[in-house]
Amino acid sequence: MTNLTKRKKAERRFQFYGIFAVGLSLLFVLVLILNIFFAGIGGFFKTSFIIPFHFDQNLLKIDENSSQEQIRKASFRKVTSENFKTIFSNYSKDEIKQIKKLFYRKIDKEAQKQLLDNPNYLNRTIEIAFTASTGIDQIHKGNFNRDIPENQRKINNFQLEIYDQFVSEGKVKKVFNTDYFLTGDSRDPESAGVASSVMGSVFTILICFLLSFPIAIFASIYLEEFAKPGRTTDLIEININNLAAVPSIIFGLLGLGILLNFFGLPRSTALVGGMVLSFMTLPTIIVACRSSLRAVPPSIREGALALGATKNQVVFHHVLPLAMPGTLTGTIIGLARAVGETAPLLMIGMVAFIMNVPSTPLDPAVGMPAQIYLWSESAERGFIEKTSSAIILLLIFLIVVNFVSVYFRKKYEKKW
Amino acid sequence: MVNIITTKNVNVHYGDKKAIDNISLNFLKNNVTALIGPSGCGKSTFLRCLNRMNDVIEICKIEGQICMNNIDIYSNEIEVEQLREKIGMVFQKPNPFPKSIYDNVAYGPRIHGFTDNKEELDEIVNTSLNKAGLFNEVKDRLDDLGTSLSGGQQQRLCIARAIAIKPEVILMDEPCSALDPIATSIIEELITELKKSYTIIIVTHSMQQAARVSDKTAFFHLGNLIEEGDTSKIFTKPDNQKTNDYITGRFG
Amino acid sequence: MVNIITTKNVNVHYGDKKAIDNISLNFLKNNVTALIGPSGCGKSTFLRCLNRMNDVIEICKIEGQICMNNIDIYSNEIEVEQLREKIGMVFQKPNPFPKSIYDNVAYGPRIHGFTDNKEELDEIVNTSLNKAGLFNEVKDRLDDLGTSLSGGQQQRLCIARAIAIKPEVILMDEPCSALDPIATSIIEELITELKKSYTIIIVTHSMQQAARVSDKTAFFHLGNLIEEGDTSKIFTKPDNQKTNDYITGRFG
Amino acid sequence: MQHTDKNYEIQMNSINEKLIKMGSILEEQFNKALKVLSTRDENLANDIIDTDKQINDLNHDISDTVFQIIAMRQPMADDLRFLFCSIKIIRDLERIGDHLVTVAKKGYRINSSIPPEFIEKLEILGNKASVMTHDALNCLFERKLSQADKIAERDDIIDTLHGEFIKDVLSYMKQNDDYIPDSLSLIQISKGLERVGDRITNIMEEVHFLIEGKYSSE
Amino acid sequence: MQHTDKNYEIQMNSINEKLIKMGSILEEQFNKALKVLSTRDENLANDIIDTDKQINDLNHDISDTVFQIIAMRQPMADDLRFLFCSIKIIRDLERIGDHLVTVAKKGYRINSSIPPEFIEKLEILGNKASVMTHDALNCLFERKLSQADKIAERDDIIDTLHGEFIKDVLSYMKQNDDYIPDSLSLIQISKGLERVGDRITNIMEEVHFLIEGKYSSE
Amino acid sequence: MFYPVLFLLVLSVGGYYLGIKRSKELSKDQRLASLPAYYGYLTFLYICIPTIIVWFILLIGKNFILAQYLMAVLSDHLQLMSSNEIKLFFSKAKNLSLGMSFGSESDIELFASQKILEFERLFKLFTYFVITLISAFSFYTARKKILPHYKSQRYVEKIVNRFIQICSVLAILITLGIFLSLVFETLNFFSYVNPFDFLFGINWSPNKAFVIDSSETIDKEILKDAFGIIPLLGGTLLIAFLAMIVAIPLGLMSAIYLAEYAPKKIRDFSKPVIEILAGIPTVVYGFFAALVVAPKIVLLGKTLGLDVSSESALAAGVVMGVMIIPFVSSLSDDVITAVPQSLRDGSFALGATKSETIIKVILPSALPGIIGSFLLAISRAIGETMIVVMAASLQANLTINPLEPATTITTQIVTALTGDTEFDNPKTLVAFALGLTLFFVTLFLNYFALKIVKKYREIYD
Ligand SMILES: Nc1ncnc2c1ncn2[C@@H]1O[C@H](COP(=O)(O)OP(=O)(O)OP(=O)(O)O)[C@@H](O)[C@H]1O
Ligand SMILES: Nc1ncnc2c1ncn2[C@@H]1O[C@H](COP(=O)(O)OP(=O)(O)OP(=O)(O)O)[C@@H](O)[C@H]1O
Ligand SMILES: [Mg+2]
Ligand SMILES: [Mg+2]
Ligand SMILES: O=P([O-])([O-])[O-]
Repeated sequence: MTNLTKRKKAERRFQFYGIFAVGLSLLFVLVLILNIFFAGIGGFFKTSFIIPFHFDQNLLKIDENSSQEQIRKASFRKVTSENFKTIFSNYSKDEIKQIKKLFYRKIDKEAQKQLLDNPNYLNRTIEIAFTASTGIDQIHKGNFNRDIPENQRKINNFQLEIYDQFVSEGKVKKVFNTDYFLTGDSRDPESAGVASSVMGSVFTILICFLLSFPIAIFASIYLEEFAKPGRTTDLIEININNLAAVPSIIFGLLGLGILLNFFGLPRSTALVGGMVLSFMTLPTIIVACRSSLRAVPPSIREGALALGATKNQVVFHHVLPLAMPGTLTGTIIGLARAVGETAPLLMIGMVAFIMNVPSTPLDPAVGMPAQIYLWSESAERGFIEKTSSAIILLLIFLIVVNFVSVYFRKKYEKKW
Repeated sequence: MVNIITTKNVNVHYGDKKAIDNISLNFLKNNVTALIGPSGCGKSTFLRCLNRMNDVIEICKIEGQICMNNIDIYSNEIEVEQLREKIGMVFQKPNPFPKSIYDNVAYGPRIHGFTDNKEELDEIVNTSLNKAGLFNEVKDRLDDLGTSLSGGQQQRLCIARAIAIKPEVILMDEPCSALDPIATSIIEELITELKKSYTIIIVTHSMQQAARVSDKTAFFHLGNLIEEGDTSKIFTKPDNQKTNDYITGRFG
Repeated sequence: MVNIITTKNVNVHYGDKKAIDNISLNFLKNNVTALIGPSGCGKSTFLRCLNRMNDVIEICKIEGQICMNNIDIYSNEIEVEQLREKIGMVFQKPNPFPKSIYDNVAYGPRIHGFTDNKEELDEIVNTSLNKAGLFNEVKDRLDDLGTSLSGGQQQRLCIARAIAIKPEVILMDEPCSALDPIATSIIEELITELKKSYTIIIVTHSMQQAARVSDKTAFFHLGNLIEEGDTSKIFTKPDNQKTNDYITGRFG
Repeated sequence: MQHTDKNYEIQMNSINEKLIKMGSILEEQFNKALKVLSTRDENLANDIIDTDKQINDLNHDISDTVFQIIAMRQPMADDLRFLFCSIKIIRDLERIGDHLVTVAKKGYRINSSIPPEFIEKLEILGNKASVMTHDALNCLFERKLSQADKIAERDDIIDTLHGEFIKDVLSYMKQNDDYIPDSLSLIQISKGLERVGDRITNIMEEVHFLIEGKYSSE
Repeated sequence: MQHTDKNYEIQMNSINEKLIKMGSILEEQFNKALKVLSTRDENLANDIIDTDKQINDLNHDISDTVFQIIAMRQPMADDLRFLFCSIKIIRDLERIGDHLVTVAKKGYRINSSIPPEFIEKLEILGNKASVMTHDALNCLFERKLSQADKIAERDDIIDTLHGEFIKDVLSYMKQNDDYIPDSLSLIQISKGLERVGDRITNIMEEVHFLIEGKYSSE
Repeated sequence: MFYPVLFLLVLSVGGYYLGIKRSKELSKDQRLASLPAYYGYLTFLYICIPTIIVWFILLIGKNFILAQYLMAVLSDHLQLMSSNEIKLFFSKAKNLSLGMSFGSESDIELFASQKILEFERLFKLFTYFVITLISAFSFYTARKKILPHYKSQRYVEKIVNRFIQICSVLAILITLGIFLSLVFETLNFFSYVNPFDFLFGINWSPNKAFVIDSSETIDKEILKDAFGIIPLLGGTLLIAFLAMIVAIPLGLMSAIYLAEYAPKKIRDFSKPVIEILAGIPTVVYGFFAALVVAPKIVLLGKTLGLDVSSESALAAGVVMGVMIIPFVSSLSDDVITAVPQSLRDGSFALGATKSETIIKVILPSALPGIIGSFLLAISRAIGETMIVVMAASLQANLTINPLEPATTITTQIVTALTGDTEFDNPKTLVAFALGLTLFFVTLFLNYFALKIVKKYREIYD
């Protein structure tokens, strides 16, 4: 009896280890996600100062009849300075300079955009929200401790005073940063957006899917259904297994060595990125497809063969459709991994500073993860938040994809 | 009585392993012939030679002559798909396609291009289901999945599927071994019904089943054909001592 | 004659589905009792209640009283491990552990701490294998994997494994359904041999098998116990019309 | 309930039908045999002898079918009891037929000067045996035991009648030396009819087994 | 070869053994019955009557066992033929026992003044029947057909002997009115022994079936 | 690119329907050797395949033709240039034609870009023309083949089979590509550095090669001591080892718990959630390791009085370990659930407790598979790049102290190739040698892992 008591105790101990392990793993997920979420959620918002802005016709050297083109060519530098001078008329020139630093460096561009959108602002004074500089942004979001000594921070005490004044006047606003989703990269955290990298990722994945999916399916069909055991088949087998094992960075080297240097394909493009990623994804899809094909019981094949179906008919009428759900699940997972892959893209130059949103796969592009990498390497405090926000976007996408694939697997899970 | 399938000196090897040793055995038209014998004696192998299902197995080598209606089925003129249109097969485990009941039955006629006409196809499906004794049970749910049927119904669906391409011969490899006694007895009765229009060759582990359903029985042992003849004779007064010993449960 | 296991008003539900309906059935010591009935009638369910193998299934709810040697096996005092030490089980598909033959048999005695002594363990293993009629076939290769044996030998290994912990009762759920006739007849003979020392309860699909090996037979139908009694009586002159109909092949 | 397997059902039914046929032929034979006793019609006697072949054939036929069914269909429970019963009963029925042949063979040759009361007594005996046979087969087909025990009682009556008849004939023989062969025939006829009673008792035992699964004696 | 299932083998063997036992008891009974004819020993006759019960019991016993085996073991081929044969043969053997009882019952009461040649002739007949029985059972156990056809011939001899014997007794009866009951007994004894011959013929038919799988007549 | 594809598709699909139509007409009189659809497929393939081949040739040849064309048009101007200059000129013209202007182009370059645009237009027209021509011809040929006795099915299937086969051979080509892309540059590298020095050197300071620019001759003596892979290997293994210390116990126990103990609800929730860990891009982990974990570890080390580097191997290792948990747990879970239920039943029926069953029956049965999963996880850790690039040090340091900085092979590959150095510098070329080493190491590990897993699967088959 004591024996049994001891055994029962061991049982409980063992079970506890299990719960502990699962709990810890779940905790990791939670910590990771929460951490990034809290670090990044601010990135979707920006801080703005609301100030009256006068669009002086003369200073801008345009009139009501000027075309958009002319507005675009106009210099807003002067009018901005004038405005600052009027608003902060009781500050010295030097102080105004410092105040100006509270704003985003390209305040004149923002003013220009306002006018482009609303030509009737011309010659009027309008209360306009201008993006605050990243330093103020961080302070306003509470990410930055203003108690540290003045010489260790970019914002000096005078600037803080002005900021506090704005706050007390209710002229500081936290707004949703739609531009974040619409613009490309920028040297300034204030205006950096994910649009170009998202498009880059979309193109990359599209290319990757179009290349890897059909090829993987056909290769799987060949190996599972047609290949006669022999040296070639073994060779193919070994190669596919090896491909699955090759570290992603090696694929990058392949892209660099063969696609760029040998075939002379354009650097930094989604086309090359997609191709490299498709090499990586190929074995994943092949493995998924093959195991789905294998899971189709031979009895189905025999049943069709016995009815006089040819081998091709058996495969395309019965086996492949039955293997499709599993294959798709594998494909989704493979593509999701490809979306998050960075290292190979580093090798083929898809970590570049790209401001323009690419419109074709042949345009220079970065992917989301590469963008994250770039921003994270950036010393600017504001970029940390941008990085985290981009990560949130990427994670949301991946989690959604993950659950879709889980749902898929559940729905089509077949018991024969 | 006409022989519909004749085999002469058939040898089958799996790689180096001989599975069938010089068997000559003929099958009478509109008869049920049962192949019995201990496990691994080559019943399935022999059966699968008859519609060339063994072609799929790489290492399987077949020698000898197998003729259907006096035409060598392994000759070059015969397309294997064409042959299997003439010789249907039903397997041990019911294996309906995971499609609708209708599509299961219609699949054969479709791939063989029996008809383009929806009504004609309906007709074929209905008669086939009817012949397989399944029509009344499923007529209201032809769109349900074939796999949603019970085991016995699935097996009858497989029979209907085989019938739909109007074969002359139906091969059955232990068609009841996955079924319970009730489903088994329904299938057995169906078999005796079907033999009016088809020639049936059935492999079975159960001597009782062979006794119940077949007209002729062939007893295999270690790849050899030990004895064949009228079922009633084989089970009451076999000529060969080995047959007798097997049938009466003297194995060791 | 003593009842070793008694059951009273046993009801089993899987979720909302009733699988066993108020069955009371007793099992005599040193007897072979066969449970027969059509597929899905609850034979396995009932059998697995006897050693609480159904505990694992979450949705399975058991009511009623099941006693072994007059002690309620579902009472709190009984540890399920202890119960299963007394009631061994052999399954439909032979399931040797992928360990050596020796370790397969020694597994039970080891976990229950029967002995620390290598010689005593050897002794237990050898006698168990012997009782299972396997010793002579494997004595020279006790270190081979249990899975390397043939199907019939594997099943006997599983019986030896069950015997090794000296149970009083051995439950068998269709122990021969995965075996060919020859292996089956060896196991059947073993069963009649084993009943000298053990009480055996066997579920079988084959009425013939029940007839051959058992002393008592219980006929289940749709979760109900229709009839139980001496096997020779059940198969020649059952009292209940349903039993008669099932046995004689009147199912419909 | 019918067997799920229709062919099985058909086979089982065919045995039943053949048994019924055997019964009805025997009834005919009884009628004819008793007629022979009174009419001494040689043709009729020959007819009986010819017809007996049918009974023998049916005997073989049923025996074969039972053998086939047991070999091919593994009958159990009531089916098996019925087959087992049949295989035993047909021997009895066939013997009853034989006895009737004896009656016919001996009957038509009996000298007409033999006292008619002997013939009458034989006819009474014969009628009793005939009715018993009929009732026994009814028992079999209807699987009702109610009448079975009465039939055993009736066999006692037949035995007594037979005993008395023998005594009568013996005393007649002693007085009529010339009629010894005829008397012997009378004795053999009576003996035959008495044996029919015994056979029926046998049959009833089998019917008891068929219905109850065990012999009444056990 | 033996059955893989030892219990089955044991059951099958037990039938064989019981048949052998029946045969050896019958042989004894033959000896005793013929002794009764010459010695008119009433005790011996009673002994025969008592022993006959054993035969009846064996009959039932074998019948039961066969029934159980068929129900439980689905015998086939030669096993089934043997069982089928047994079930039919035991009826015949039991009847042979009955006939021997008749011989004994009638035998010890025969008046000693009956001419001894009658007794001698009966003894010859009896011996022939006894040897036939013995040979027939040997045929069964050894499953050899060689002697079977000869046995049928031997039955003819017995029939002829019986026919002659009846004629002799008839003519004796006519001359000796007082001995009519004894003569009748003689006739019945002879008849009984003749019927033994018929039974043996039956048995041989069954043995033929056992060995050949069909009846010789077919 | 898009429109020609669509055009071809329309033509082919049209061919398909025409083929079917034709065969249906024929089938009114007699039974065809194949189903009408196959005559459709036949026509489709007849149109598709030659057209695609020709089109592909055109695409490949396009640049060559363009070059010839420009040469011809601008022969006077180009004659004066060196081949390198011509290359530069062309690429500039090309960029101009794509609308990329750097504001410093000459007239002749503008002229060339005009010519390029002109050529592109012409070439496009030509492409359409060729596609149409070939399609029409192919359709004509295919239609002639549509005869009752012609077994189109066989022919179609043959083509399909061949196509499928080609797809599978691609895997070989990719491997070959990897090998070639690595091996040539590696050989190039070995012309600077002795392979022996590379493989067994214990010093890693590639910057020693930095002083060399292409004009100087290379001093092999300096390089001898600059490219020793041992410290990188050491760092890689150290970090992988740390990762495994985290991942193996957590992953394995999670797998056991989820597969054997967890109620269905918890399992259904936990499994995909833990698998998220594997789905998270490595760059995220890198970010996390560098910005969250590393400072925390430094802080922790400070409070404990330890001197922890801000780029310690520990941070990268632990985070990598977390990332790898699902690799271990998922694979182990798979092999554990692949152990047939019958084995569990067998053990329970003998009175074993659950943990006894797991430890003594299930794990031993699944052991090879589990070890396989470990090996796969290790190879994954060794090949992992982004985490170490972002969180680990660049400084080669042969140590087993996890608190010290360490660098890895992958980090060095990235560093070598993201600089601006030319391809004839050993500092850059070493990336390929490192890549080749990594390739072989992971290959070796995976080969064993797969072999073990495969063998284990055979037990139950
Ligand atoms: N695909 C195969 N490869 C190699 N050997 C095979 C193959 N199929 C069957 N065999 C061998 O051929 C022999 C005959 O096998 P077959 O399946 O025909 O036997 P069977 O009589 O049908 O047995 P069972 O009753 O178990 O189905 C066996 O020894 C078997 O091991
Ligand atoms: N785990 C389970 N969950 C839900 N229902 C179950 C489960 N196991 C069995 N059942 C149901 O309980 C009933 C009895 O099943 P059980 O397995 O006991 O039948 P059985 O007599 O052993 O049948 P078979 O002869 O096919 O093995 C069936 O209707 C079955 O569907
Ligand atoms: Mg088989
Ligand atoms: Mg069950
Ligand atoms: O049939 P028996 O003549 O022996 O009564």
